[in-house]
Amino acid sequence: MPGEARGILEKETLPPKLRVKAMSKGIVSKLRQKSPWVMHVPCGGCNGCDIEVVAALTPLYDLERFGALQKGSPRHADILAVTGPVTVQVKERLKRVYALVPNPKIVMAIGSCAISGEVFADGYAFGGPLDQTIPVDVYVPGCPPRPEAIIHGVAQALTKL
Amino acid sequence: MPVALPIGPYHPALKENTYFRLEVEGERIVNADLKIGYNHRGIEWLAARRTYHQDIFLCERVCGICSNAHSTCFCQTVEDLAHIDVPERAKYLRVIVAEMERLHSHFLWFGVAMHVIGFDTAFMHMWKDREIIMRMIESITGKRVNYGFNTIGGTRRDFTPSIVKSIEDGANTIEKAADRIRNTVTRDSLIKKRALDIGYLSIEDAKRISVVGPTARASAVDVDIRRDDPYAVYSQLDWNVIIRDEGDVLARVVVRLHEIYESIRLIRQALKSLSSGPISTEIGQLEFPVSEAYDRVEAPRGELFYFIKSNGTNIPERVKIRTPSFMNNAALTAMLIGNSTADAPLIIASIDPCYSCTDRVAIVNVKNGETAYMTLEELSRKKAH
Amino acid sequence: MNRQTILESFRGFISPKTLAYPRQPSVPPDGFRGKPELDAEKCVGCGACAQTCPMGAINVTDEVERSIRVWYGKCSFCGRCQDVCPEDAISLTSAYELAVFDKNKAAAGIKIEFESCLECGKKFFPARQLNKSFERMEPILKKRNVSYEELRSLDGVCPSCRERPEEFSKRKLFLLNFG
Amino acid sequence: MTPSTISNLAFYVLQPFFGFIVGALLYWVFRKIRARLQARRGPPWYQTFADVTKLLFKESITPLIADKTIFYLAPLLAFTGYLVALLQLPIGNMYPPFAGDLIVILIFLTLPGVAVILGGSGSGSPYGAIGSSRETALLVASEIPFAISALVTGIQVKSMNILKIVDAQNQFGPMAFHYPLATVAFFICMLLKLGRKPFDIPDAEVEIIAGPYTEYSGSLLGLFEISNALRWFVIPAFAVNLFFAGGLANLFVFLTLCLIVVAFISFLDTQNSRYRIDQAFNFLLTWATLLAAIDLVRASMGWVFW
Repeated sequence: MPGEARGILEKETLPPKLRVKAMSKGIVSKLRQKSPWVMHVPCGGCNGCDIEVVAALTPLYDLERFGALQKGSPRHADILAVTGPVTVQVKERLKRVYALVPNPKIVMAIGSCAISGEVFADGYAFGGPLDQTIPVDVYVPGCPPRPEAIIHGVAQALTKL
Repeated sequence: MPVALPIGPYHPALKENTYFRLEVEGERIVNADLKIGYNHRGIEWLAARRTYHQDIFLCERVCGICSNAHSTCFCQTVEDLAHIDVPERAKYLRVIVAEMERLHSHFLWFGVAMHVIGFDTAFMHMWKDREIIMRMIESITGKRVNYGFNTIGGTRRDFTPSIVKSIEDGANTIEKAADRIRNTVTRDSLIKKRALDIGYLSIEDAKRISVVGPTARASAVDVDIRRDDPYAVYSQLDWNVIIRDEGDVLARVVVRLHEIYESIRLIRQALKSLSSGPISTEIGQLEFPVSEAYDRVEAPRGELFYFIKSNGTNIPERVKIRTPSFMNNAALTAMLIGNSTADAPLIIASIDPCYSCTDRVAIVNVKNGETAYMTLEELSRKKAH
Repeated sequence: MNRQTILESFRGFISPKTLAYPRQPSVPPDGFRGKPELDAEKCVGCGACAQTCPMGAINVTDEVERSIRVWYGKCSFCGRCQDVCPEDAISLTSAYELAVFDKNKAAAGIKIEFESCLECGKKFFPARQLNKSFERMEPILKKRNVSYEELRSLDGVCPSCRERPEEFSKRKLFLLNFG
Repeated sequence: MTPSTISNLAFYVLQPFFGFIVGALLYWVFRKIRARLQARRGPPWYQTFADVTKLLFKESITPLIADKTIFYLAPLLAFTGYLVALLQLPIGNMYPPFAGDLIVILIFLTLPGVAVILGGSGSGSPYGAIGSSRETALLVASEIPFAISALVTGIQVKSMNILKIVDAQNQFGPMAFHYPLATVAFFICMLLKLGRKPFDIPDAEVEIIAGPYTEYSGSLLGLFEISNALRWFVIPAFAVNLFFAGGLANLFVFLTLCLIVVAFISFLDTQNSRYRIDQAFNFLLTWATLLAAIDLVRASMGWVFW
């Protein structure tokens, strides 16, 4: 969105009203990037990614530096951090959680399980990769990714807001 | 009129998804029910379709927190099955890494418990100290979580002298961090107020439900696989089993606290008597007789059980896993009734539940694609038959 | 409230423990298992890594060349591929920042050239693996007094050509001599 | 229009903005100090503004089962409560045109609590309902010590006008020295009014997600965030006016005192774990009320010792 807004701004032919609109859009998306509220959605993983996501909030990594807060309610979330292979049981519930999140929203697939199912991919209980259930914006491979890699992933995700 | 209050499947107190149905009258819980299965991934089914060496990494991913216990237990079972001797040094290395894992798991648990009663500062401080252990584990095994340290016949990595030195130094730092936890937990009046006489589990109930690990030891059940069925080199080391008889949440806190000190003691002793030698037995072609084997390991949460049946090929016929949380979860219903809803998350957290471990007990009808999940009651009835 | 936490808090107030991660790189310790990378110079294309990978993250596909692809989206960074690789061509580096927008881009791949069949000219087998196996066999060949060229002329033939009667008899003769 | 009308109008227009900006910064100070006490670095200074802007421009979802009127009214009510209280408070040397009455301010500070109860129960979520019931219990328990400790000052100067209370303190010294017990009781209630530990029971994340706010999203939540920023100015300002002589009629001293109050609150917040609802209820109705009541008796009997 910022790039798009900048693109509009460069066109001098735009009427002033639209120009102001585009500028405010740019500012809003800038501020959006400064306040990502994350909701962590465990989807049946082995717990490894879950504890690394929590570790990213703790003093050594401190996601709050970037304005990120962990939120319990999907209504407050901007970023859904999904971990684990989406099991058959969780699939429908994940879709419901995704629908609860107001727009604009970002989905991060954290860990190889969420991306491809990893070791569980052949199993009967595997509900398909995450991007077949809900649209995914950023993939963070790792089993589990280090907290630094998760921070890197969040930084990547923010450019999409 | 009791009102049903759901906790889960997504709930901030639960780092994983499960579903508690609490029937409450006002704030008091009159009935509790537990639905598990959201984490069911069919690991036992998958394990019977992979080679033994691939299964090590599958079993590690049963649970990310006690992954090393899982891989140790699996490897020991396979070693029993194929009659492989493990070198002495590998046994010591396994003990050291297992105890490091117990340390990080207990630190993690303390942090989560503090978070649950709302003491976020203590949570942050404990997780800050936990990172020391995580860094050590990372330098030893190459990964922070799911270490991939064990292999059939030994371990995959050796300790260099510099690592041994760093563990020795790290043990002192961790001991200081454990002192801090002790001072925080035992001297804070609010923590005592929240944890004392909450989630009581009597010794009779504990034995009837057969809970394991720190949960059992906090209810005066004297059980520890490291002593009762010694594996690796635990029988050669000097340490104590911590028992408390109060049976409430505070007792579980105290048991875990003292286990931290015992783990540090074990690590120091193991480092001292670390003999030189190979770290794994060279196995060319694995030969598996058609037989069965089982093994038990004391994971941070309690007794972990593996059973493997081989059919002579390099793929196991059946792998059965019984995780500690599976037993401990059953005790939750007994613990929750009579307490306040505000205490429910703390009580749930007090057994250190691990649903990724637990959820392999689904009954699945593969033919018509229907998945039916049994409640614990049905399951226990079925087992009784 | 307790004294320990208050003390600890003030210690933290004066010196926060947070890493300056995005500004300064955070270097993992030695022996860290990060992104696996293939060395196109060393790889012979045997596919042992793909065989042993517990996750199935390594794919081997044969077309005009053999392509070996590691997909980080399925990798568990266990390092089994590194353990079994006979040529040390795959190694786990210390890179861990792998976040991508397109999951298929989180991959590394190399192509291994095929050797042409001596008879029909069809490309059939990774050239380097063939040469490597001849190299490994050299001491045995010397012991048995078999010339390198002889073996080469036999094994440089694609499977479909080998089924031709004259090739078959040639091989049979060779094996008899070889013992 | 007379010059005083214009300046009054300007005051009413500018004061909310001033209050929001200072409140947002004070809220940031709280978050920063909390982070630092937890050995972290904490958010940058513009964090509250970013949060509010983001929420205002985000999609707002109304749950189908929610009672629409109540659901939309609640954030407005909370905002109004703080806004009206703000417009009646003297800020250092900026005296409001309509001098506030202590009881009116107390009533308007109750309004946000009522709004949260309404919003929570109107949202149709079980977590919201439980959060509301907890908020109700706390509101009932906290109003007594909060009102008593505030009224102590009014009884001392024999006027309920907040300007008179401030002026009297400028002559006789801050109330905190005369009535330390009431000050302590007021601080305890302030923790509750600011939703901090150990009284953050209505929106205890690990127990009931976000409590009454669970179903709110987008601009409605943004409105709650704005009132939250306002409350981080109004309540410390109220405390400074009542117990710390209103900053000696000096804007700079006033704001510094607000900052100190916020820093102290942040410290208390980080050093406590959460009470259970019954424990909080008992604590407020026994200890806090007792402390406030002792000073109330002293004030009404005229027993001022120094």
